[in-house]
Amino acid sequence: MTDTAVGPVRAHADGPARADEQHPTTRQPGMVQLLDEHGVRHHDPEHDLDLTPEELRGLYREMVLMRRFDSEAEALQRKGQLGLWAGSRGQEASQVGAGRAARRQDQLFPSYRDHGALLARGVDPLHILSIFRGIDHGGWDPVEMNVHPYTLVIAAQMLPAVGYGMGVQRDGAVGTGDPDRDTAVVAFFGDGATSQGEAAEALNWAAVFNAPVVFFCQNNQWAISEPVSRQSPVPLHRRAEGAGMPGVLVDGNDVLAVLSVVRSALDRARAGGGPTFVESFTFRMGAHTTSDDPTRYRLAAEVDAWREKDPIDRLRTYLTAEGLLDEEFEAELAAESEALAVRLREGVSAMQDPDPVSMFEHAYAEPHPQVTAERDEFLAAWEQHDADLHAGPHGGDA
Amino acid sequence: MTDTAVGPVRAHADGPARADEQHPTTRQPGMVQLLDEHGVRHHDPEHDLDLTPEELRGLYREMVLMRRFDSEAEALQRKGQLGLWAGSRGQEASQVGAGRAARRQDQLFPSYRDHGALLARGVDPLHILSIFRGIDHGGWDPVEMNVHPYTLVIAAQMLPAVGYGMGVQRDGAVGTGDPDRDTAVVAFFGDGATSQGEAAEALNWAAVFNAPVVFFCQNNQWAISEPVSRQSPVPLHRRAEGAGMPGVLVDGNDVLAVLSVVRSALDRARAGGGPTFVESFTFRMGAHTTSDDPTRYRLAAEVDAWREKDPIDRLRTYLTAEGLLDEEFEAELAAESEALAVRLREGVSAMQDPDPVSMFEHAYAEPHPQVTAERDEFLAAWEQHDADLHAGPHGGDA
Amino acid sequence: METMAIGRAINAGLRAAMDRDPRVLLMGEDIGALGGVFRVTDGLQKDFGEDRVVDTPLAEAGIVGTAIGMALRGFRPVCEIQFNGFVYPAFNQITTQLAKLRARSRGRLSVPVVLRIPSGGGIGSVEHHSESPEVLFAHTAGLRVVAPSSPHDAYWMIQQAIASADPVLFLEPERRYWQKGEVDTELAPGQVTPLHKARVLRPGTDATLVAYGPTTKLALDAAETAAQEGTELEVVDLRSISPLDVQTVAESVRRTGRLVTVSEAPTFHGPMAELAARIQESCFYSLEAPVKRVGGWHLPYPAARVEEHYLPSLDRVLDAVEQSLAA
Amino acid sequence: METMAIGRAINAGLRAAMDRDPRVLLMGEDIGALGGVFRVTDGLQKDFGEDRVVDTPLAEAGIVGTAIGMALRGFRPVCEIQFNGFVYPAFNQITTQLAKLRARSRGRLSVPVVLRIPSGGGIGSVEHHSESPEVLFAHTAGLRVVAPSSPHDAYWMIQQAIASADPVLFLEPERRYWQKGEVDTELAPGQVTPLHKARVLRPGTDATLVAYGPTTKLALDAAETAAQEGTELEVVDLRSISPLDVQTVAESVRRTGRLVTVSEAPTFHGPMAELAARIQESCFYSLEAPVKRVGGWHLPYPAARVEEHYLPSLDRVLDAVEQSLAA
Ligand SMILES: Cc1ncc(C[n+]2csc(CCOP(=O)(O)OP(=O)(O)O)c2C)c(N)n1
Ligand SMILES: Cc1ncc(C[n+]2csc(CCOP(=O)(O)OP(=O)(O)O)c2C)c(N)n1
Ligand SMILES: [Mg+2]
Ligand SMILES: [Mg+2]
Repeated sequence: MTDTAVGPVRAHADGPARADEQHPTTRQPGMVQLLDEHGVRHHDPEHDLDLTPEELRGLYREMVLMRRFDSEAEALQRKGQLGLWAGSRGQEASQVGAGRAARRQDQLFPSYRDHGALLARGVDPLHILSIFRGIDHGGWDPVEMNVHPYTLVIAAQMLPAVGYGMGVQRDGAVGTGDPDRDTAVVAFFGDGATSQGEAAEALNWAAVFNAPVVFFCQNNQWAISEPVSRQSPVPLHRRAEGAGMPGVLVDGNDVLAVLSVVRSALDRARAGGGPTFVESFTFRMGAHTTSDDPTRYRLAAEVDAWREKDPIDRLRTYLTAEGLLDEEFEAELAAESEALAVRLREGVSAMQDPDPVSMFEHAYAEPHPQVTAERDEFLAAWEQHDADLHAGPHGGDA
Repeated sequence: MTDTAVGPVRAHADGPARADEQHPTTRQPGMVQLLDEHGVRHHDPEHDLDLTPEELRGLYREMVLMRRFDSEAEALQRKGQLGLWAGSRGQEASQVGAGRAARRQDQLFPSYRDHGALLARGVDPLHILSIFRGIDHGGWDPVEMNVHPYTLVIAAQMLPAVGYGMGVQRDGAVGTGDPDRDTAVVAFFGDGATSQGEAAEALNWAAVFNAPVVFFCQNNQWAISEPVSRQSPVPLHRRAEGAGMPGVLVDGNDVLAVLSVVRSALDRARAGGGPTFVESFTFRMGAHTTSDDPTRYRLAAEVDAWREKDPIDRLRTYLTAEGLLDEEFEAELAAESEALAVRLREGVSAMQDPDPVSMFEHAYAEPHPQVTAERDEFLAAWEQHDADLHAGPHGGDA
Repeated sequence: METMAIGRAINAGLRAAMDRDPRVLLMGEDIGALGGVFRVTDGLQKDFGEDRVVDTPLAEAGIVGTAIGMALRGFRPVCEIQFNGFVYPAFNQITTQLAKLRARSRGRLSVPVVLRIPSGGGIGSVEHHSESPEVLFAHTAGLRVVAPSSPHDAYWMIQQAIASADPVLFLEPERRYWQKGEVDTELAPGQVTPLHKARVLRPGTDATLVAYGPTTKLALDAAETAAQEGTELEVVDLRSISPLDVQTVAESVRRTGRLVTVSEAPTFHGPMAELAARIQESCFYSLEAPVKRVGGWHLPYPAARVEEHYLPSLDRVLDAVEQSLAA
Repeated sequence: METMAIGRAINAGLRAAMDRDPRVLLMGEDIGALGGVFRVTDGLQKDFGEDRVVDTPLAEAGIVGTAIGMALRGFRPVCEIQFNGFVYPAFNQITTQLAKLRARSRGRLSVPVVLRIPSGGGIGSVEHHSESPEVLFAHTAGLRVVAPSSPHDAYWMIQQAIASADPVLFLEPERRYWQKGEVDTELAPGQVTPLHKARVLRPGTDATLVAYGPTTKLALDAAETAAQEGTELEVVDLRSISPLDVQTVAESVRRTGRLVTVSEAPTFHGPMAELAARIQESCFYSLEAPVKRVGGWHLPYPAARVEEHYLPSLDRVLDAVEQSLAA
């Protein structure tokens, strides 16, 4: 794969050479990159993609809104409106790129931090926040949206993702050539997840059955406090070799590269070409969650270095240099961000706690006498203590 | 790695070229082989090894005895003296080679078919047969013999093997240069086992912690009724790449090659060089166990083709051609085999069923009141029904 | 009416379900050409093809995990776990995904997966082949756990399990696979006993014996023996561990005043503990003796040559009955 | 006497054990620099080094499996499972290897591994962080299962668990990590309550309340409230789920005639079923009311905003006591 700044793409004022010396980690041999951290566009015949100005601005807009969503959620957590927040700052290019690459019929199996991919699919952001408020485990309809519920058990969504793909095969929805029928699956997971035995089984099953699955690994360098070196002595995309499928390393802070790589992998899967492993090399800029304290285990310098590679900044630089962003667009986007923030704040504070008795509704599809009995017991006590509230002796919890 | 029939090693009368046409599967590119199926010795500077006539005869003897052990056990099962037998015919070179490669202090974690490795270590064969008679789960002392109990849960011995290696590291018994102190671990497993998530975890942990472990995978082409193609689309030794350790493919019917490859891998591990994955390419000549019926799922032709590659035959051919086997040796070995068979038959029929109450002894090291109470209940009933046997109304099981 | 062994009846039930619904498929190790180690899927791959009878890689988490995914895509996978002791690699998928997906999605997702597990001992096997782990699943909300004890039930219950919108653990009594009995394959849906209903197999007045799966025959044998000594035991086949049909058992106990339970599963923290706890509550004033439980000991299942001393025996059951009657 | 929170007391107990025995080591995710998500291992890697406080890859089977191997080599590993809901990937190693190696080797192998698991809910967490899976382990022969409820017990019981030659599941009450209390760190070995002995925390005459781990405080609160209404409840802290100290509970029940149990673990097929089954047997003639159980519902643990309705509450405990007294 070649990788040079040529053709219609202007060399950036700073010049890539000098920049590479400053930030040696960005460019890796074999890493697909179309837009470097200085906003310089690079050509790669194998992975290049042609986007209209509209599409480029669309990606930019989505990343900006995703970041605003994230910071607003973090603020809501700080104000006690959410119980917890798993931030996605720094991973905008990865998530928006992968989310945009998927077609509407492609089934997404996200982890718990893949907000950008869900927003790209059109999931209502409030349906994500309800999880972190403790209302439910995801407000969206997984069938309608083709988005599986967030999975918190590390790697546990991967085998179901493969099975879904095996189902797609049995439905004859692979390799027909009909772009609206052929269907693929994206399994989202992190660097830490690659250590789980189930992750290895998922890769193997997909390879054995040639299932239409793209394994999208966001290597954000950390699994809570553990650096990726604790998960693997070799680059993660090399796991693909052992499993017998192509492995691609992509600059996860470059939305163009991610979009291109994931799109190709999905096309291949839909055409019946089988699974691909994509390692999206990125960084978790914030804490693991709002419960985490990263000062205990990582240096500010590392975060600072990655700030230089910010996915949004580089796209803005590029679009600006190309004359594709104007003040009007920026102003509109700022207003849209504000509106989103207001909607999130209002939406969250308007959220109703679920009716307690609803917890009894969905454990089983068909009646389970013990659950029914417990529900009746619960309801009786509930009514009783509603009455007691006015006259009764005890109330409240321990 | 070069691979030519040259130097002090005579070309076999049949000539390797013609033979290779007949049996194209034996020689694989990248497969270490020192003795081909026609008994022709090949040179391989990287893997060659110098054995004395005594040592060569010793390997031959051990393989012959191992095969006799196996066929005797099978016969004992047929006669109802054993409940089950997991045969090892065809895998003599793999197991004797790996077993001989290990030093006495190296810890073996066998699966359930690795009889040859145990015999090479000096485990009493009757201590293996007691498992299949239903007496115990292995009669040998795992601490004294440095041989873990047979593990029947596929791949479940692999993580403990790695942990043992991590313990060895913490004991400072790696890389000291003292050949009697430095210690490695051999984890034995099959082709089917590579599909288990735990197998992948074991490889990864060993790589991450640089543990002194040799992963010895006997690819005998079948996991019960499933061919290895159902476990993996790529050759098994390539799993090593994904895990970040060297992977070696060796002719598992060539005891010299196995001995050489495993010995080097163990030396490397003991020296602190970390883990190695060895795929020993062999064949399960018999049924999976005596409960199995391979005619349901594989063709006789496949078995016949592999019979041509028999590990014992080829060594006999070579030794004979080299003038290293004489009639006296063969006669002694035949007598030794007979004596072994007699010892096995007598030993098995002399085996005492365990005292039933002994099952209560070892669930816990320290008293567990519920177990104690159950033991007392059992003993009381036992004594009661002993008495009833003479006078009582009911007895026997359902 | 046809006479079949239990293993054969499950095979016939699977075939009927596959004939009826093209989205039913089977997954497992060695279930294709071999027909499974107990031959329960014998002939099905030949007739339904490799896409519907899938020989899988050797990975139980993989089997259950991908079955979940197939169910999400609208299939109804029936997984064979080769032996009871090999279900544990799949535990994470069963517990955190299979059992919970409906609740996690507030009813929007259905995962109608059936896990068939040959269960219990008594066939002289090596380790890990003779265990009775049912309570681990019965305690896990979202799962159903059933255990047929006769060919007729085996034939129908496997079809009911497949038809259920909930995931079902289907425990097959290993040592009874070859036990023969009459199967009425012609019943209309309404005539089949509901999946989770216990069944009184033998009426009696002196004490109630409750069993399921492999111990049901033992309970019947015990009742027969006791009858010869003039004691009339009522035998209830529980058939389901989750949910529990406490009502049927309680009605019996209210009549007999005494309850003895029999399971191969270890007694300690085992499935009959729940039944005992519920019966002592619902029949507090009818019980004339404490509930007695006969089950496996709190030990790893022992070597084959000792298993007869581990498993509930006729002696142990009759002893417990005697103690109950004497109380 | 020192005042400590439960989390801190476990930290101190681990430190004491590591000081005493160089073969004690800790393994788990994020237990090093971070000190664990609950900070229970805070500072230990700094003081004992990376070889004895091992940040592991993200794989629970790996943690338990390699811990078994280290134990076979003579170490005493203490593993942290980050949260209760994440123990399941390790289930195969726990059930088929850890629990059985002693029996399989007829006593020749010892695997003195401790698994620390933050357990139970009540801290407003997202899914999988609030479960009480103890019965799954208690039913598994070869394992011991204990649950401290106070800083003093936490400090000593973790050391006893580490000293035990058997594998021990050590359940830490998540919502009580910050609960403070007095710890007497100066006791001589013989003065420490044996690991598996239940303890009467409050004497009473009208009924016995049994709890463990996180519900012990709830039981004490209930007894306090009941006392204001003139009802004297005896509170027993079980401390151990396997083995069960049935004797201590039975002695209490023989005095009070009534038993109410309280656990966060779901009632159905849960740990208190065994206690109820044993007490109805051993106290058949002393019980004046059926044993009542208060526990989690048979549902996947619900979303945080509903968990207070899932967990046993003071109201539910007092209701059960009232019912028991009225029977
Ligand atoms: C099976 C399991 N074990 C442990 C955890 C606790 N845990 C939550 S997130 C996390 C780190 C995950 O790291 P990674 O896969 O890199 O994803 P990231 O958080 O970086 O997006 C851990 C250990 C879990 N959720 N599931
Ligand atoms: C976890 C687990 N699942 C299933 C089985 C049943 N089983 C026993 S042996 C076997 C095949 C093993 O194949 P392989 O690893 O190639 O070893 P081989 O028997 O060929 O030596 C299977 C599926 C088992 N023992 N353990
Ligand atoms: Mg990460
Ligand atoms: Mg094999």
